[in-house]
Amino acid sequence: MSAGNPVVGIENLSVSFATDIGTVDAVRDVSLGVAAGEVLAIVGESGSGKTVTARSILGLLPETALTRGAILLNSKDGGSTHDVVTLRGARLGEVRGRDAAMVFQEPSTALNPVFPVGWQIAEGLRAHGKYSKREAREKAIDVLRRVGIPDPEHRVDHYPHQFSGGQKQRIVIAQALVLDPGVIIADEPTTALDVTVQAEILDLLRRCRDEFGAAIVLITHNMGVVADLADRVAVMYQGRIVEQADVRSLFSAPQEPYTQQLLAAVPRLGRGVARTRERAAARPAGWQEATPVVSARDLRIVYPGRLRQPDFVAVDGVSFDIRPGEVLGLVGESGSGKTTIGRAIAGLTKVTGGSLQVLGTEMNGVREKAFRPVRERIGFVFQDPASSFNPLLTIAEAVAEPLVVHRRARDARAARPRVDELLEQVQLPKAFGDRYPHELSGGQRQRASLARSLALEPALLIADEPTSALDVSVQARVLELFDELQREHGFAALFISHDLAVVDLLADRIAVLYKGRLVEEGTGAEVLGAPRHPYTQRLLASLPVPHPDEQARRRALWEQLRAADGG
Amino acid sequence: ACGGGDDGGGGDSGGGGGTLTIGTTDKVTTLDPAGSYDNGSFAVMNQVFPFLMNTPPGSPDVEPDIAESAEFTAPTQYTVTLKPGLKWANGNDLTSSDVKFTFDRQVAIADENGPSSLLGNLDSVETPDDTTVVFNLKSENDQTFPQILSSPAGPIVDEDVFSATELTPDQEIVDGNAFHGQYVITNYDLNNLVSYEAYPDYQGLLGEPKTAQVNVKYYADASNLKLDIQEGNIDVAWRSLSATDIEDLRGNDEVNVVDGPGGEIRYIVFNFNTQPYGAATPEADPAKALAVRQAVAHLIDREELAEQVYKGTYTPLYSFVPEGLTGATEPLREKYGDGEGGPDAEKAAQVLEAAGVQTPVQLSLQYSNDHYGPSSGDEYALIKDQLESDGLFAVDLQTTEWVQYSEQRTEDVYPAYQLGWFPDYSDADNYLTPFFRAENFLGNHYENPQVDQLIAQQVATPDPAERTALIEQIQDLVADDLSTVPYLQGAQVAVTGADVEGAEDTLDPSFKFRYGALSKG
Amino acid sequence: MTTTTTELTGSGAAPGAAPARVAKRRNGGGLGTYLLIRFLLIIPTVFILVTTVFFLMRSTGDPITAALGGRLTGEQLAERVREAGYDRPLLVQYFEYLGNVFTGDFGTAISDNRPITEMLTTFGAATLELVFYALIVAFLVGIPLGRLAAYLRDRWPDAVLRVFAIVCYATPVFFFGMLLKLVFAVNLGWLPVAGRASTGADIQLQQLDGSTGIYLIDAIRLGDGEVIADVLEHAVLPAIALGLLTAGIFLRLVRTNVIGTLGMGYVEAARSRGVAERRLLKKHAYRPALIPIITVIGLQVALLLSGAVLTETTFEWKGLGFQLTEYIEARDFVAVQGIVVLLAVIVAVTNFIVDVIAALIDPRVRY
Amino acid sequence: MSTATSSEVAPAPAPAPRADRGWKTLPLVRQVRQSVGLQRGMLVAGLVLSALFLLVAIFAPLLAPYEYNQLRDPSGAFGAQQEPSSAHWLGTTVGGYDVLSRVIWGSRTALYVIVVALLLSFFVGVLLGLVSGYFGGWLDRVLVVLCDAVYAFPSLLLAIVVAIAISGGESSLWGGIMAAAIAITVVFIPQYFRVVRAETVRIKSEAFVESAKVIGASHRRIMFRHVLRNATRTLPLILTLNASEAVSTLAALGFLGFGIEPTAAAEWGYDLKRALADVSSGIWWTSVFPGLAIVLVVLGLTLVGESLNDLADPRLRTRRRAVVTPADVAETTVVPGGALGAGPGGLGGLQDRDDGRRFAQ
Ligand SMILES: Nc1ncnc2c1ncn2[C@@H]1O[C@H](COP(=O)(O)OP(=O)(O)OP(=O)(O)O)[C@@H](O)[C@H]1O
Ligand SMILES: Nc1ncnc2c1ncn2[C@@H]1O[C@H](COP(=O)(O)OP(=O)(O)OP(=O)(O)O)[C@@H](O)[C@H]1O
Ligand SMILES: [Mg+2]
Ligand SMILES: [Mg+2]
Repeated sequence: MSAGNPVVGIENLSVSFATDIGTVDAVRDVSLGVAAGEVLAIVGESGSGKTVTARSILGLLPETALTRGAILLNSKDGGSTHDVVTLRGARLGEVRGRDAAMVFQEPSTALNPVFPVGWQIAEGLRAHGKYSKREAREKAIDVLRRVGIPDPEHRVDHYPHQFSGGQKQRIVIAQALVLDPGVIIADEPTTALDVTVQAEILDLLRRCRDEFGAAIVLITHNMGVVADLADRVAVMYQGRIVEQADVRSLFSAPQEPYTQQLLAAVPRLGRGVARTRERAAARPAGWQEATPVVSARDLRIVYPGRLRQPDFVAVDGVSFDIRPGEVLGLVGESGSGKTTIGRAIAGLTKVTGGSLQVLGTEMNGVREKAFRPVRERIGFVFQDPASSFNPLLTIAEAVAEPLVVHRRARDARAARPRVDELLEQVQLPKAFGDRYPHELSGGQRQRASLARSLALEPALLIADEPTSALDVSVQARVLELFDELQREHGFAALFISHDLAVVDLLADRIAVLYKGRLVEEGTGAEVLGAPRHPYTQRLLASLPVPHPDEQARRRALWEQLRAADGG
Repeated sequence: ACGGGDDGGGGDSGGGGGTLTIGTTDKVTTLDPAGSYDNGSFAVMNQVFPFLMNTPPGSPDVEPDIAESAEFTAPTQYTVTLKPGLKWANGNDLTSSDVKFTFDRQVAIADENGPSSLLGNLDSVETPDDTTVVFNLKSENDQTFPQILSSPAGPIVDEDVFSATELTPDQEIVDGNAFHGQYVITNYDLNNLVSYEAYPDYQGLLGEPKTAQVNVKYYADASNLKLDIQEGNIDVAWRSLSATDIEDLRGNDEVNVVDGPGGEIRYIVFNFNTQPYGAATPEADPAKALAVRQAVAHLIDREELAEQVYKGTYTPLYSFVPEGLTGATEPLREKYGDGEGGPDAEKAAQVLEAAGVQTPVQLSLQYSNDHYGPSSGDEYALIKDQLESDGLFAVDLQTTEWVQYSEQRTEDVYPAYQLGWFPDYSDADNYLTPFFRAENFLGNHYENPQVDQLIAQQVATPDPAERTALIEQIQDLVADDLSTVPYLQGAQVAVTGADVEGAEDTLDPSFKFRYGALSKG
Repeated sequence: MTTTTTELTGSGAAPGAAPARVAKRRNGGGLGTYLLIRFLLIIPTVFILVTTVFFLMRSTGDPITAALGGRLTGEQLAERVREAGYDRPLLVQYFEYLGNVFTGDFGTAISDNRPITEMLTTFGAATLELVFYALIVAFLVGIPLGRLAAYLRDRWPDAVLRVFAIVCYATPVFFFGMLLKLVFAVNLGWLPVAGRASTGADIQLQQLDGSTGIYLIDAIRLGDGEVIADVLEHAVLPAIALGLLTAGIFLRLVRTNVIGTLGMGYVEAARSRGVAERRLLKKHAYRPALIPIITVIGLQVALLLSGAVLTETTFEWKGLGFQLTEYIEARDFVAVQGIVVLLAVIVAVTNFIVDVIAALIDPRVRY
Repeated sequence: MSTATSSEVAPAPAPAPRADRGWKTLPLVRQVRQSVGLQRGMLVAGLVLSALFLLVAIFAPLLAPYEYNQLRDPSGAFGAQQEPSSAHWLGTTVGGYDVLSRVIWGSRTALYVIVVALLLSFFVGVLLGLVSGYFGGWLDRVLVVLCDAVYAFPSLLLAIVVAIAISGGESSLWGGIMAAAIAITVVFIPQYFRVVRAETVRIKSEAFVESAKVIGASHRRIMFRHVLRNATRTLPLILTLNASEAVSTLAALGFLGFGIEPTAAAEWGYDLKRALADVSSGIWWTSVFPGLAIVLVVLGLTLVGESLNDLADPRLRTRRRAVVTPADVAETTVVPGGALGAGPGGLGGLQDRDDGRRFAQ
């Protein structure tokens, strides 16, 4: 624990919510302290109470919340102490922003779309003191410059939609910084951003501490981010803090079984190499020559522009093959065209150029009628398990759909034995078949989704970020299951993810997509071990790894790369 | 015109200095006599245009207005001599040429909203000199022709202002000051506000108006009119106040309710082909058909209709020619019901039984819900009730929009149906020819050669007494046949402020409301 | 009267509606393109309405029979129908009408021979004046109360205000108008019963050179204080009747949208920086809520005109709506058709203008 | 108590869409239970008024002392405009009918019109919206422009025009009801169309529809099995709001003279029109009661509709406050107007979240 006096002291905080289904205890008896200039990370799975804890520091809970305990906020100069829990109205307003400021997860919703950013920054100032219009503007320009917005004199009058996602997050941080708060509470500040942008925001947060002297409460479930930035870590589970330790000891010697489990579940780069080798060895001779299940040549997919807008080329001249039984991992940042390729293979998006052979059918110009029989042999797992099920059908009915559609069964009832079998395969209790999707957890739903996609014993499975909506621990189990099923059924697969570590874990080969072009392709060892394309290099370098020392090294490397880029 | 505010604010009750404000629910179609054939427009024309013939207050019969004399100079020649030196308000001379122009253009324009159909008997107009007009007629001795000259077809217009071939816009007429009547129009806002000023050079039958300035405000909603007269915002309320309002105002000391006879009648038409036992029905039997009509005539309680539905704003009608017109009798009063105007179910039952008609008689009765005012529904609900209450009839009451109604009634769709009539001029013939001649506008297949012949005869009978006798005889005959069953006659009701006089002078069977008769004390 | 509640459903969706449109616009290129396309959209809208109205109205028969059927014999009638060309095939008549409409000729009323386009100037001004007064009432009542309700959300004043809003549009204008007249004009005698001005003032206004038809403007030009007062007195009750109807909708609209934006991340973010609640409401939540509010208010024009028909009828406010009911009563379907189409054009154009305003207010579109 | 007990259990199961928890999950019951405080008060008030309306409409023959077109009883004619008395509790109308009976029977007419109008517009609108939204293309574009045009049109005027077109025939009871109902239908179809189409377009891009497509399900199967039922969830609230609108449109039509004749049925708008003239003569009972009936029914239905709307919209829904024991009061944090949106970790189940998306951004 660092020496400085605590800027935040949370004592025996409990928060419960009144809901339709009774009282929910979100936070139970939490005590925490944050020292000046310290970065405290709060980690834990979804729903463990991280956000609620963070929000209660600013008294930002809804009326349905009942808060007990004490939250003592010290002003930065140490001049005053307030118990936020008892503060009301204007007094609460005084503390907010001045003693503690918040950075939100979604920069696009945290900015008011109809006011210029400079005005929004000035609003915070105005709430805490007298500033003339000019002074406020100067301060806004100044802080914008310091968070790295180029040309701030000019940009200060722009509206949020005129900035990129990363820039918006910088502006949100600037809004917090301009008040010079004792502590900045950042609730998953990078989750909505690409890895490469994430690295820059993390860098900025570090500067917040170093240059502005603000303590930071960082909420995240990305262990890499924790390793990158945090001094101390608190692990939450079911509303309680189960472990608190400084970052090195936590990663090297986790005490609690839950923490150990959590760390173990985090996918790490390089783990897949051995597995890939083993699988490659197990392949029969002549496998290389087998007709590919999917074969793309100069694939080009264009989204037509509307109203005299130019067309948008989402995928541009991409060529690759997926052979029977092979898993191809597809990575790339948001908007690079991963999903588009997956959808094109499944016949959901029209191919506009080049050639795409799927199970022997040319997709360029294919007719739905001609493709329908092929669909029987393709499975698809969607990213969001919550929305990929019709909320009005039971799991069993949903899993039976492919069987009924392809006349393997007369109706959902008749398909039930096969459905039960499938559920068993994905390790779900049979009884879950009678539940509705919303009565399952995310992980369970994704299992059911796997079951559905396997119902017809497909030769090809397309998985579009099947785990990105899941907690690490849940993700680990779903990935494991995927691997198992793939071995068992031997289907070929296109595995899409933005997480290199996840792809590495499963894929035989990895393809890196950048702005619609395939920039690199090869085995995990080739792509991750010796990236050739600068984008892959940058991507790798910006990926924080869940190990503080290792991450410190990588950060140095990243800074080098960036300096080189800049120069 | 900034000198306003004579008695400021909202309560400008007509203002002093001989100004009278009249409110009405009438509507003006257009000022041009060739383009309108309705009460609202005619009411304006009566104040501002000259007529060759006109009705003096208190009488239904016509006398020369701006003419010195008017008479048949030959069986098909009607000659009118104008008074000399007549001038339009704009200074133009009013001569026989204007008269010829007027009638020629009526016929030439023949606007669908216009009254040109009234001039069917007019062959040509000649003007031997500036003050003499000769109308050449098609049929001989047409006794209705003088009446027609006082009808909506009769207002004389200024040939220098009006167009010969098409309707002249109101504003042009007003701007051209093409008036010659008791009044001229000084301000004209269609269906909102019209201001009149006495015309000093008017030398006609009606004389000098009693009030120099008159404003007429147009209302769409009778209840607003009622509220304004009640609040004293206007001096006279004229036409179409609801029965309820009038009854309420009768009890109000600050206003006078003045009644006069009205020319509007309501009647049930029987289609001789399709009514029960009609000629085109399977069980056709003229005797039974007549019995059904008679039973209806016996059963209708006109008193109740007039009182309950119309609160006395309509009065019971026992004839085909309404009360007040020369020649009107009440044959239906004696012939049907209890002989005193009331219904008689007993007699109705007897008639039916005597003719061997099975009761209850299935009668389809049709009315229009949108043409004869909002009370038609109540009116016919009550008639249905009256016919049914003694078990003699089972009435299938139906209503139809006017558009369809007016088509279907002549297509023999309705066995019995509602109609109303407002006269074109106040002559008994206007209640006979259109209805009971062989080819009539009812198209109900009623034919009685004797009646047909008598009607033709009376039109051409110059001697008034002789003619009246004929008219009485016709009414008696039709009352036996019951081609229609008339039951209500509209009353003219004006409501005036307590200090307004003269309304009773103009509520006469001419059905012309003359502002000049009113004065404010 | 009739669109009332569905607009409200619409208002629920409204906060979404505007951004969705914005997104479309941004794909669609610059503001100019958007406005052009938006403007061109008026044409099919009007075209569809003209067509619908034409065929609906004509499905009953020809207007001449409608207006004059009772007075003429079958032959005379047929003659006149033939003269007016109503016996030709419907499609021929339709194309002729279409052609006329697009050259700005909406026909001529049968019952009083007035060109419909002329009514736009004579009665349009009155309707405009009434709508203007009503909007003032609606804005003065609806918007502050809506904000208040949002601010006091879920407390009793909010409930009272919401019930008030619902009662405002649950009460038929004609019923409400009647009650107003009864109380203020008859029982208390404070205000005139109906009409746009009393006789004396009316005459003065009419004789004013180049009168605009908008009485307030004319009265001011006349410079007579009493006339101005008289005109305003006459406007009070109709403005309240129509205004409150609309105010109820505005209230609800503002409340919903402000509550919606109050829950948005950026308001929360501003709150987290210590911005006072009042300011959050007044600035941070209100401004963004304004865009959907304006868009939906644009749709209210249609409702407002429906309401105006009933209000004008109740108060004898001689505007387009009043005239419309008059012609309906006279079964003058040429005039009805003309006015309805005219109103449709007005609505289409107003909606366009409102959309342009909304687009101009929204910085996402402006830049 | 469902706060994650294990990481694989859903955080807060929302109530199931089907009645697998018995009567408590029936549509309106569920909402009543869901609502709290004033919101519940308003919903319940609306439900009571609406139920009253329904009951009166259904049992009109039992409740009404006379027929709607009865002018006399054995003791003679009622007489017109009689003041309220023991024989006629609410007096008689200008036409000589019993006001109370007409008000009661009027509810039945209103109900008929509501039912017919809603059925017609519901089926046509939903079907068109579904097909149009699902298939898109030029038909969709045409329909959208068409419906937008009709939607932007003053609905009363449209209803008038349609009423003119339809009522050309005889206005018997059903003729009149159909005329009014169809007039209202024409106005409503675009509303259902818009809502269902928007929903369909949204749902069409939902993963579960795509997954059905990937499976190879036919368009019909996707449309009816997957899209339709999900697209119609907001319709109950539109239905109630439209029901109230139908009542006011019917009244307005009646007021303008497109009503149903008094001998065919009792209709409030018509009665009100006829009673307007009475008011200025101090006869208040003929107008006040039908007027009140309209106001109360519209009020009741609107209250229900708006409450449903608010409950379906997470931004507008009031939630139960934390259970506060007296000792806790001092410690409660209340942020005026503060609300955590139902974010991913929030309490909203899938259902609420979807609605949230629809109503929010
Ligand atoms: N407004 C609310 N009403 C009711 N329950 C709530 C509310 N907000 C949060 N909760 C509940 O409190 C618990 C903790 O939620 P919290 O948002 O703090 O989790 P988290 O750790 O931030 O999760 P995530 O990683 O998904 O953001 C959850 O069970 C959640 O359902
Ligand atoms: N229907 C569409 N119409 C137009 N453009 C689209 C459409 N779908 C996607 N795009 C664009 O195509 C590009 C590629 O999209 P895609 O969804 O394939 O990206 P992705 O790599 O899957 O991204 P993410 O990681 O965010 O899922 C993006 O810029 C996106 O905006
Ligand atoms: Mg969280
Ligand atoms: Mg994607």
